[in-house]
Amino acid sequence: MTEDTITTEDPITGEEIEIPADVEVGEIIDSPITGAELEVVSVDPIALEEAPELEEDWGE
Amino acid sequence: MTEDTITTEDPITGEEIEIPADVEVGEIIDSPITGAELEVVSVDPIALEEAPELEEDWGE
Amino acid sequence: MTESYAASVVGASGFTGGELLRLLYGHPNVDVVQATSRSYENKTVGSVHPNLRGMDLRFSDPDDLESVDVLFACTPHGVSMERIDSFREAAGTVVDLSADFRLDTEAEYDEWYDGHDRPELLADAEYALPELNRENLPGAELIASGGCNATAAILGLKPLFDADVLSGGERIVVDVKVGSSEGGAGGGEASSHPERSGVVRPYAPTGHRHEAEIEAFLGTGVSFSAHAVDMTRGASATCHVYPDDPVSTGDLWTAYRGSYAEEPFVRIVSGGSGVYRYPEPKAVAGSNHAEVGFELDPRNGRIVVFSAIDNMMKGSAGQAVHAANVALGLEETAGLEFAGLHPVGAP
Amino acid sequence: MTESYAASVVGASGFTGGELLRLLYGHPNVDVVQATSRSYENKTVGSVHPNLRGMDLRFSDPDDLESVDVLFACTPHGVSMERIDSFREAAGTVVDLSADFRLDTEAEYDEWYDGHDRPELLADAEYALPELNRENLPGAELIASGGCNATAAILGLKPLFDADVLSGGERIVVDVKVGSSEGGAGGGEASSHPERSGVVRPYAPTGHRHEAEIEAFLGTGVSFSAHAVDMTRGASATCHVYPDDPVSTGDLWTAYRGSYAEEPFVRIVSGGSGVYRYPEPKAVAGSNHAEVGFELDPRNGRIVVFSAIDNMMKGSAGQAVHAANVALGLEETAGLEFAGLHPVGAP
Amino acid sequence: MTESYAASVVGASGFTGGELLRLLYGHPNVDVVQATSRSYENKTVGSVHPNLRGMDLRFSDPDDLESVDVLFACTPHGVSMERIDSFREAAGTVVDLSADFRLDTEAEYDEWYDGHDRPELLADAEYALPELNRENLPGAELIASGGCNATAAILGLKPLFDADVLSGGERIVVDVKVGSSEGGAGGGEASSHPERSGVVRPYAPTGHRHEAEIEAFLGTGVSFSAHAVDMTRGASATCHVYPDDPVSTGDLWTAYRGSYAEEPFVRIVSGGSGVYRYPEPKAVAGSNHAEVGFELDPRNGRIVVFSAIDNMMKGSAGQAVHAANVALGLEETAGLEFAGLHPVGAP
Amino acid sequence: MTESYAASVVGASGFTGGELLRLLYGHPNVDVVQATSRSYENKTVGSVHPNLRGMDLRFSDPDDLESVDVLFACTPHGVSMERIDSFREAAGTVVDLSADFRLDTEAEYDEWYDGHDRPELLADAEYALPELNRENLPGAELIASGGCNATAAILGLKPLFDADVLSGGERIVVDVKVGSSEGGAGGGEASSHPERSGVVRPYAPTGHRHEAEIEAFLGTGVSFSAHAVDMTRGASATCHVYPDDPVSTGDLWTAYRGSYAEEPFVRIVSGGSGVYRYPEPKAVAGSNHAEVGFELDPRNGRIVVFSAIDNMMKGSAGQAVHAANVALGLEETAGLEFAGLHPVGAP
Ligand SMILES: NC(=O)c1ccc[n+]([C@@H]2O[C@H](COP(=O)([O-])OP(=O)(O)OC[C@H]3O[C@@H](n4cnc5c(N)ncnc54)[C@H](OP(=O)(O)O)[C@@H]3O)[C@@H](O)[C@H]2O)c1
Ligand SMILES: NC(=O)c1ccc[n+]([C@@H]2O[C@H](COP(=O)([O-])OP(=O)(O)OC[C@H]3O[C@@H](n4cnc5c(N)ncnc54)[C@H](OP(=O)(O)O)[C@@H]3O)[C@@H](O)[C@H]2O)c1
Ligand SMILES: NC(=O)c1ccc[n+]([C@@H]2O[C@H](COP(=O)([O-])OP(=O)(O)OC[C@H]3O[C@@H](n4cnc5c(N)ncnc54)[C@H](OP(=O)(O)O)[C@@H]3O)[C@@H](O)[C@H]2O)c1
Ligand SMILES: NC(=O)c1ccc[n+]([C@@H]2O[C@H](COP(=O)([O-])OP(=O)(O)OC[C@H]3O[C@@H](n4cnc5c(N)ncnc54)[C@H](OP(=O)(O)O)[C@@H]3O)[C@@H](O)[C@H]2O)c1
Ligand SMILES: [Zn+2]
Ligand SMILES: [Zn+2]
Repeated sequence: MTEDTITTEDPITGEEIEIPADVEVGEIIDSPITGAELEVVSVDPIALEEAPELEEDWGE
Repeated sequence: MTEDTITTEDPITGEEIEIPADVEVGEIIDSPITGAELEVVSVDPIALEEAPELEEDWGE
Repeated sequence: MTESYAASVVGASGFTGGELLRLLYGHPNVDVVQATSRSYENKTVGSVHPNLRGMDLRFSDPDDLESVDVLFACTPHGVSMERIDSFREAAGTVVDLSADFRLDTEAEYDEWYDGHDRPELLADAEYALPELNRENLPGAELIASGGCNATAAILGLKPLFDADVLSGGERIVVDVKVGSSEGGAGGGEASSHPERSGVVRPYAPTGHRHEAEIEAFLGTGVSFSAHAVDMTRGASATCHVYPDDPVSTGDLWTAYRGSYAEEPFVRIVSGGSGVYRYPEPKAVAGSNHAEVGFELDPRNGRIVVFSAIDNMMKGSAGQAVHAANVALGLEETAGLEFAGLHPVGAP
Repeated sequence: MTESYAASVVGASGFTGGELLRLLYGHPNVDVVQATSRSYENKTVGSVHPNLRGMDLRFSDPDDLESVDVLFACTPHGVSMERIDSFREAAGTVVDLSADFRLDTEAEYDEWYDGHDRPELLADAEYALPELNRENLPGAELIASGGCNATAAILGLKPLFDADVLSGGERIVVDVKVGSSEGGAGGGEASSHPERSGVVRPYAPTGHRHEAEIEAFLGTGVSFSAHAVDMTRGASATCHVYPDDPVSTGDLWTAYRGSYAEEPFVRIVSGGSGVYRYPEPKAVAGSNHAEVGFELDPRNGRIVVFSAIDNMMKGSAGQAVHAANVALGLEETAGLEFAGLHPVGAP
Repeated sequence: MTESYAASVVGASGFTGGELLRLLYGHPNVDVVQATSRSYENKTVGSVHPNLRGMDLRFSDPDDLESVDVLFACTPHGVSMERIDSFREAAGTVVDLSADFRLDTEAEYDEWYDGHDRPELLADAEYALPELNRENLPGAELIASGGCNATAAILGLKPLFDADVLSGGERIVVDVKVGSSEGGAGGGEASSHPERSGVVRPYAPTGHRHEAEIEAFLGTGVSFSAHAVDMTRGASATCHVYPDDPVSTGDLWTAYRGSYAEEPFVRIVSGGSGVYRYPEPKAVAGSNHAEVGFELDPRNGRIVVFSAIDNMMKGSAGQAVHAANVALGLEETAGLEFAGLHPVGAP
Repeated sequence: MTESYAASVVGASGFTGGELLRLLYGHPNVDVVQATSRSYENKTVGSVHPNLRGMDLRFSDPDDLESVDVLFACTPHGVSMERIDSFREAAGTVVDLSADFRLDTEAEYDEWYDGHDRPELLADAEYALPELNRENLPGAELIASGGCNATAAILGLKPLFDADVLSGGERIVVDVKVGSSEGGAGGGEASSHPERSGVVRPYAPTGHRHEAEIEAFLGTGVSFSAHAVDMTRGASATCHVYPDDPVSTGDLWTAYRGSYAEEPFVRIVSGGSGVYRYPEPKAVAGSNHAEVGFELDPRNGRIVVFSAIDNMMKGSAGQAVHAANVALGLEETAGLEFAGLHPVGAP
């Protein structure tokens, strides 16, 4: 794949992950390890935080 | 219903139950309370015992 | 004061027999006094039909029939013709759910089935479907409840004959989709859950015996094919017909309203809005209603007719109770008021 | 002469609202005079609920409530607390199906929900489940119908507390399997047929709000996890409990018979023969019955408790009608006589 | 040494797009370099398609197409005609799964769809179905993958035209049963699990656009009606045809063997023994095979033709890969070897 | 040059046998030379397994075994111990899918089964699950493939023991949901489509034999209960565990990554976004993958562990091929590359 990626730390597992280089602050991506939604909190240097989980709402 | 029934004791709950009057020794009927299979062990007086449970065999 | 009729169900451990028990148990004018099964003799009916655990009744031997007012025979084809004398001795009104007394002549049984033991009785029997034969049911002593697929097809097509949109010479394709309860409680490998679930499986693609029944009551041959699909209850017939003369949607509404506006158990469902625009078996599951509807296809000169029933109800046990109600002079809808469910999955 | 009560259903285009319409339509002592929906105003109720095509009623605006005897609120959590004054103005008896009035204290709503607008009313409300609270229902003016999963769990476990097999300190695992109608008529991508069919899908695996309700009524915390499975109707709870002192199967029968022998809508199903040996949701589909049962596991010192209901019935609309019957002094089972179906597929 | 082609999938978050990703991911001669989605940009493909969690690829913007050898467009009807120039700029071979380039003339698009933006390209496009058009695919630059229902019907009927059993003037009824994935990943209320499960639901009962496609390739009009049934994958067509001259079962075997004996992806299933005697969608689920079969109905002068495919495979993504294999000169079956499953429920 | 091994499948007309045929047929290093069945001798394998209609092989008599490199026994419990000498004579590597050689000691067979005919061989057998026993498989001559439910439970719980979150004394509830193919191709009334579809049916609620297997390999007893649900393929285990010391979500990720990061067939699925947030059987249907995941429940001091497999694959035939690959020194994933399907209904 030709698209540029950068390497950063997964906030949950602490492992190295690759994410697209063109992400912007505030964007939500998913971790390739945990699948969790991560918010891009800064880009230079790149930093990610767990995004608040979207509730499934399956009634009661 | 016109069919004859007799009253006897349910071997599991100890409650009174009605069963057909024409049952024979060795016959298996089900308890109207627990649904369990009961074997007719004597008829005069009538007496019932829990029948050994038939295994469901759903493989593994 | 309410009249009350004593009833027996022969073959009560089977699917239609269990449905009859349920209906009669809730019927305001009927008391079930006997339910037969050879395999489950002396067991409670609830041990086989879990919805009837509250019913205080045990299966008994079909060879010892009690004397009742009405007897419903829910046995496989061939059994009723064999046992018919004992049935009629036991009850003044016999409703047979099998195919044994549906056709009019011995010749038809020779052609479509393996002959008939008691052909002389065929003339006595009345076809149960009230929408077709209501006037002959009061007082009838031997009633032959219709086949489920035939019932679906007949109800869908009848208005087109009533209104002379069709006259009998046209080619009619009847493409039917049915649930697994049509096969009864027996069921071999093809009916096992792993093999049967998720299917669209052609069965009896040609030469289906219900062609005989449809022909007998509509007066026209049909090209019938059935497919098993993934539901337990339900039969849905799509009929593709090509009238000689063009008709309009208005004509079709007039035809269907003409045949069914007064019928308590037939709903015309054709177009409209929302999710349920045409007849669907799941919209009538558990109920005695039939839904029928149509769509015009001017490009192809075709009318597509849809018809949906619950095979356990309008297609067998419900139809039988409906006919018995008419035969005995009861309220037609007695014991058949259940409206069906929404939502419901794959009933 | 039969008394007759006028009733409204608010949120009648939803799943529980539709079920209420069906039940009340067939109820001998109730006339439905209003069914509200904002989205379907002026459409027939049959356009949404195909089983109610025969019902001559159109949806109307929930802001214009008619004066009735009893009002059923079938709206999402939060709506009832907002609209409660107009509900109570319209009707002397209000039965709310949402979670808004189930818990006793504002603190619980703060912990488990996002707070409560009208905490002062919590003390007025009675929990609907007659098996738990029958004595407080006659004359009740505000009734909170239970949650479906909570109802299943409570009915399964209650006899163990009644009979002191459990005392409240034990660890209890409640593993629940539910159908898709639990989510209501809305439904996003996760509820679409391709994604939702065939699942065994954990949802709300921890922290489910029904833990609060179970704790409130059984006086014990539980470890609750729910799984979506491939049915539309039904909730089944398997509870794994470890009593401090050993019990026998006989003790368990005594406990369950003690709690439920006289209950019209609870069946004990535990062992026995045939295909249906333990509680199953499909055995009660469409009916107001709960099935409860148990099995002893001596090797592990465990009791496994099974409980099955139709979430649309015992788990919501049926429970609501049952409670209203008790509140209004009617026959408890009025309108709730339907026995369920056999066979039935995946209702 | 193996050649390797770079590929893009546009519309990769949808159902056919996901299937293409799966097929290309396992394809020995293809590398997927881009998968587009506007809604899921920058998310992993596994976040939408759980079976592809192992694939290291994120969705990207369809407005930034990379240069590749082959591009698959899996977008709704109308999008490809809009984006076609950017597709062809990005790739020497474009395979479009939508209806945009299937028909030959602008007139047909005016009649059946809402016109066409780029009618001049219609002449360039080749229909993908190799069984119909293999000889024109090598080197093709714009390939239009067939509609799923049309594919099923065409494959079933083609041998009858090849062998002159039919000549084009006959009336043909095509009664189709389809799974819920045909509707794509969007899906509104009618596709929600509670409403969609268990259905036999007529949709597009007349005037279905696939009639145009069938007519274009078989040279005959057909009377087409589709029914939604309870499966996710699968399309099954039952065709009822009445040849002018009588044929024998032997003639039919000769016809079908003549058309398909050498085809790697068509199996003739007609009669035989066991549970699976006619074509069934579940027997081909997940595979690129089509099953076709027939039964003779001498009484009615009818041939019943059955045809079953997986709409995600032979009906779309599999057909597209098959055509691309032929276009690029690869092994026809490359990437399409999966045999399907047994047992399998309602795939 | 690729090595090629000759293989036999004994019990090839059954469900796991058919799955093995499919896998070996597509395996790059294996040639199937024999498939036995007593009931279908001399019939083509495609007559039973419709997905294998393309395979040129007929069933033969299990009493005439050919000499091969590897033999897979897919027979019911008890048969392998009887036939084991002929199996080992026929093949240097025997993989048995039954329970006959899973446990270590005669005492365990006496306790959980009805004893063992050839207890002296138990010490020779290696448990197949590579995630548990990879190091002992190379060169193994008798391999016992794991039970499907046991495999699901073991894979879910193992990381907690590896990482000392659990030490063996804790109470563990294992609540399992399984599809109908677990019962094999036989199937009586309880497995018929009308009775089996739509169920949440407790079976073997206590005393399930897989408790023995789990205990043997995890070193801890578990409280196991299984429920039949409406799918054909799939087993899903939800384990409720209460560690003595508190753990964090991060600890759990470390534990699971530690055990499985390098495993080709285990995916950790825990939270995340979209529709598929936890392990689901339908996400792995047809594939050899296991999904495992977890959720922390601080309120109850509980970890909920989810594990999902296809019982026909990771739970039997896939595991068997995986183990054979390791035993024979082949690529571990050879023949097991299929990724699974999306969307897929109720496979
Ligand atoms: N299923 C449908 O949708 C449907 C629709 C329309 C009409 N029908 C017709 O209704 C009839 C019953 O169908 P079903 O589906 O209910 O079948 P089923 O489930 O197989 O039940 C058949 C019943 O007949 C009893 N039986 C069988 N042989 C008998 C004999 N020789 N003497 C006395 N009892 C016998 C069986 O019980 P024991 O063996 O224990 O005595 C069982 O209770 C059939 O004629 C069928 O064609 C069925
Ligand atoms: N489904 C179950 O199994 C179940 C079980 C127990 C309890 N419950 C509870 O019962 C209630 C209803 O559940 P459901 O499944 O029937 O939900 P549903 O299918 O989503 O129906 C909700 C109904 O409320 C109406 N509504 C929504 N917002 C409203 C508002 N602000 N004002 C007035 N009407 C509004 C909707 O119609 P319009 O938008 O057209 O007005 C619709 O008719 C919920 O509180 C649920 O938690 C459900
Ligand atoms: N489903 C079948 O069985 C089947 C069979 C044969 C042919 N087809 C045809 O195949 C095509 C795709 O069907 P499907 O079932 O896969 O549909 P789908 O699941 O709805 O997927 C459509 C895809 O197109 C993307 N998309 C939508 N509008 C777009 C636009 N304006 N520009 C770029 N991308 C756009 C969507 O993603 P974003 O919105 O995130 O970009 C999505 O990925 C349709 O033309 C359909 O008729 C489908
Ligand atoms: N199904 C699962 O999910 C699963 C999972 C893990 C392990 N297993 C185990 O795998 C084994 C096979 O299970 P299955 O589900 O495939 O069963 P199945 O579908 O019932 O197949 C059993 C096969 O064994 C043959 N067979 C039976 N008795 C035999 C005998 N005495 N000698 C030779 N062949 C005999 C049968 O064919 P003929 O009668 O025609 O010879 C049939 O081919 C069982 O031990 C089961 O516990 C199954
Ligand atoms: Zn389904
Ligand atoms: Zn099903």
